[in-house]
Amino acid sequence: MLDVEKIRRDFPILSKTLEGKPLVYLDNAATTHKPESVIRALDNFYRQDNSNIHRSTHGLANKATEDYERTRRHVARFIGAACAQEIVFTRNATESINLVARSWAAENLKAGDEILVTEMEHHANVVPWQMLAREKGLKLKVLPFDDQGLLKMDELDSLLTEKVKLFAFTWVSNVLGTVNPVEELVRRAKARGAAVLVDAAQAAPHLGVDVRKLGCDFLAFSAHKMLGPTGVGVLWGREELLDAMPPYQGGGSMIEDVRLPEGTTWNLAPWKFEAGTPDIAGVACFDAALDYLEALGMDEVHRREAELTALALDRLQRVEGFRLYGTRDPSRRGAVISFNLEGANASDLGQLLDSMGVAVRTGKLCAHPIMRHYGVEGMARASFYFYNTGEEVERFVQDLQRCRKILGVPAVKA
Amino acid sequence: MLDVEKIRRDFPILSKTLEGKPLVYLDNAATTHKPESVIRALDNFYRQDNSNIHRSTHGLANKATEDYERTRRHVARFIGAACAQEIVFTRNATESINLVARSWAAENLKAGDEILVTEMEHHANVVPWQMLAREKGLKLKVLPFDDQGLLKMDELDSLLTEKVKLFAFTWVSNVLGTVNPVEELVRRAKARGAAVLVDAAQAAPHLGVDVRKLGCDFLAFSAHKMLGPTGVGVLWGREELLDAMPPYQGGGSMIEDVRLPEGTTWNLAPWKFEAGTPDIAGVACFDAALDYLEALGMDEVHRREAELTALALDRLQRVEGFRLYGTRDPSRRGAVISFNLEGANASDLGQLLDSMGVAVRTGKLCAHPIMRHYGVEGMARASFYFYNTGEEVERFVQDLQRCRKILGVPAVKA
Amino acid sequence: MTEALPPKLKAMVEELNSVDDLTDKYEILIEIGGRLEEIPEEAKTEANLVRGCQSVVHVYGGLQDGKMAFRGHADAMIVNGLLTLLVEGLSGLTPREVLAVSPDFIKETGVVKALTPSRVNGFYNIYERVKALALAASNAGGK
Amino acid sequence: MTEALPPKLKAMVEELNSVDDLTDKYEILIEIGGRLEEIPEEAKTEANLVRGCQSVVHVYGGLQDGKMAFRGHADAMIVNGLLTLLVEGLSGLTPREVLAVSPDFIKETGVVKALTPSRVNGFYNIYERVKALALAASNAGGK
Ligand SMILES: Cc1ncc(COP(=O)(O)O)c(C=O)c1O
Ligand SMILES: Cc1ncc(COP(=O)(O)O)c(C=O)c1O
Repeated sequence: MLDVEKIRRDFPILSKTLEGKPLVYLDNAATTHKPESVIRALDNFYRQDNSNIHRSTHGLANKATEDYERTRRHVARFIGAACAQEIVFTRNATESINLVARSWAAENLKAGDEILVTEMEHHANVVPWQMLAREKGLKLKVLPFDDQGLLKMDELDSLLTEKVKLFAFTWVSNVLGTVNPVEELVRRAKARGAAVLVDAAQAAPHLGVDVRKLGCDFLAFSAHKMLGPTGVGVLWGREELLDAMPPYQGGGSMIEDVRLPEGTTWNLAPWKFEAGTPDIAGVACFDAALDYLEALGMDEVHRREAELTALALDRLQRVEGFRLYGTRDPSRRGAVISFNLEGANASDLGQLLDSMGVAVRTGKLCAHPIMRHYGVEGMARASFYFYNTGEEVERFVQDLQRCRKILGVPAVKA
Repeated sequence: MLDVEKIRRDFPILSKTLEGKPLVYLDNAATTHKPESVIRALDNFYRQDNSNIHRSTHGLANKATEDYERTRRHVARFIGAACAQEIVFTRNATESINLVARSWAAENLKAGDEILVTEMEHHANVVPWQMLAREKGLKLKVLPFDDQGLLKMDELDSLLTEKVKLFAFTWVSNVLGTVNPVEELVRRAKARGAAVLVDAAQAAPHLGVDVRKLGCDFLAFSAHKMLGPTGVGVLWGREELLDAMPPYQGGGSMIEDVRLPEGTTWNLAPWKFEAGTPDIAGVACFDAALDYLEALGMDEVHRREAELTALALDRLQRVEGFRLYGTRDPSRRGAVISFNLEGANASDLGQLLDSMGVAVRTGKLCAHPIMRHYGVEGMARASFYFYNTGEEVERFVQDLQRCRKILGVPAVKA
Repeated sequence: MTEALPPKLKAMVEELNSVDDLTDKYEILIEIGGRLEEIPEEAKTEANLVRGCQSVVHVYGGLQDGKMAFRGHADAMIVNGLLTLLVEGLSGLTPREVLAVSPDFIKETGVVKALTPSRVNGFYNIYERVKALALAASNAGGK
Repeated sequence: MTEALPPKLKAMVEELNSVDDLTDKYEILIEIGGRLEEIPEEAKTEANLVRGCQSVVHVYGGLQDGKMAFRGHADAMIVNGLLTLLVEGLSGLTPREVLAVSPDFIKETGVVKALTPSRVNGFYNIYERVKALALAASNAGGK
């Protein structure tokens, strides 16, 4: 059992007040807070070890390089990669997906080929494919979900024609909370000969990831959503795929030799994909975030989030006019609850809750197609992490009741 | 006059020891160290203000968004941009250049068009153009430099044919130290109708930048080379160019509307170019770095570096076998001294100096063409920033003399 | 700072400033917005839409007898209150007077923390639209 | 840890460990490297080149009477010393014995801080090459 009070003391920002009220932070799907160990690691890096990497032979550079590469090895272990060379550091999950689009897909897909995504993707897993499709004459196809927020699995096989060269889908939806049947999706796509990219931005922070078990080809996520610093994303790719891919951005470190006007050759993967000075401090200190998660254990993280989610769903059900988007089946959902209150605008809910110290996210949640599916302008979203408490859930629901009253009056009038 | 002892107390790492000896950090062209104010700003950000930006309406998100956008306005003022919308945040100078290559140049240049670079570019300003050239059938042309490390200005006009659509060059060379006549280069290129990108990675940290005075179209630099965090780069572009350019990476924040399977529209510049969660903390805290530089004054920064460089050149000249690459004319060079010692391998110099506590960089310095120009395998490079001292310069030179002795013996034997 | 504000705007701002708690302020804003006259459905055009707000906001207006007359609507109540500050507070002024009003007053009320042109913050975009309308009217001959 | 090392390697490592100062250690490495036999120019081939080192390093070797015989050269003296540790220290062992030597001893000497396959660090790449040579010999029938 996690000692949540002890855990909360590790996160300085959690004892902050918002608008004079104790902060209840329920926007964890947007970004999570950082434990002391990560904050101190950053502080220490700039006080003790700051240096550019990979290039110089002096002691600071060696140390910084080692710190940076240690995180690579750690990430590899964390997600069960075959080796550290399968880990590419990017800015965020978004860039990881763009990298695959511009490097792997631009090289391997040709006009007429198709890419399959789902209707529940975050924009990060839609727009890069749309941009590429427009440029290369590819076709984007969409696997829809039903009103419960579950993928229509029975439509999958007919969509997976032989023209589909890539299936890119999210493991966990950042809006619906749906935990998609990732292994089955991968298996069925691979059976049809499609490559598979898994957007794990909402999965890696919450579930144990084992890329070998998944069987996919690429997997993307962001450090900032799992206790790590902003500026750090991960792309995992199968070694043989990364090796064969052309580089993404050009510049220092990604080359073996540079000749003018031409004749330049590339470094090995993953360095081939890391042009210029990366977010060295961010990557080096992401290590401490992984340490923290491992010390808790991802099973325990998940168990605790499931508890909070169940409590919240139970309480929210009693709020008049509460409308949930996504399944109520606890075994199929993560710690994300998107909702509306009848007659209330989501943005009003967000602002009022904020004024009461409760931080939720509102709007289109970077998923316009989901908004369109339900015919709404926006939603409010509460998302939990292991450091949230049952009392916070209760306060959130109470405050939501208060919002309802405040907004209810003019709503009736109108 | 700068009080250097006071300044040095602002940089915690400068009182570090390396191999038991007080650190003399002369690798500032690779990356600079960070003052307390920047380190504390980062610490404070994660303790107090951490949040995702642009998306939520809660108080933390508002504050983080404001912190992020404040830096944008600050950068705009710092380089004399017409407005904050001309500032795009990237990972580093390298990515800024890649962005222009993939977005502006890929859209505006067609097969047969030419791009002019110089022989003294950092790989960051060569490889993106080579990659694009290969893909689009463009031709890369090269303005050479002479053995003094000065661009052959008399060859410029004949290279600037009407096919040249872009001239991309570095303001200050990271190897030769040359400060190129940026205004003249821009003027002559613009007179021939070419667009101009200035690589200011080694200029913005050391000289006052005024993009309006320069007259160029794009300008790129990195925060980490000017007291800021790693993970933050700047692309300045003329507003009308940025507005007209297609996006670079696809994802959240860079869109206006996303429709499936197509029909997606873009946000305005600069947000159109900032897909996904950026390095929020890094950008927010780069503000403090700019504050620091402004408090010193860029003129004073430059004056002080010139002093250190002059001292170093004077002392180094007396070291037997010292070979300088680049001009001795102090009015045409920055605070970068690349050199070799006859009969010594640069990597030995670097490692020995490191063992004495002196951090310099060695190798090909991300500029293979310059190595080829001089027919050397590598160079050693000492690069200064305003926080270096005359005593450090003296120690560096003394230690270099010691290296010469240590390496001299077997060198003679061989 | 509220000294310099036009009287109707000043009255609303003072109402907001009369309470400290942000929830209370929002309640006042909702009340203020509730007083705003409905606009006809035909006015909810693409041209009148203010981009870059999380909620759907329409604003329009022009000269009437030498004074600006603004109207508008937002589908979120708090934003509608912010909109009312501008629509009601600045209607009846000359274009030049409208242009002279700095948006900074809103920061002091505490209901908007920062004036940045980002999605989060409807106010700035609404303010810019109102200013543009006044500028257009002024260029068209109003003073 | 040095206990388990083969005798020639052990002697050199002990020499390195006999001083504390890194400059002194480098001087010893340079001396050690100075003892390394020159290799013929013809051996400086692309195939014998070790990639990913800042200096130019060539290594080659194979079975001679059931034992590995390594030779090599680096154009930088310190790297040449590191190379000598491996080339001299592991020559005369069976392939299996070579493969049993962990590279960790080098961290204890303090002359190489980290075993990462990056450009900075020639040692790791040289070590990997030596291992590959031993593995090839072992697969070809050596023990
Ligand atoms: C002249 C020049 N351009 C570009 C770069 C690339 O900078 P970064 O690695 O921060 O992208 C550098 C720094 O190494 C440089 O010196
Ligand atoms: C499912 C999903 N994919 C991708 C992303 C993009 O993450 P980032 O903004 O860190 O690139 C997010 C986060 O917003 C997400 O929830």
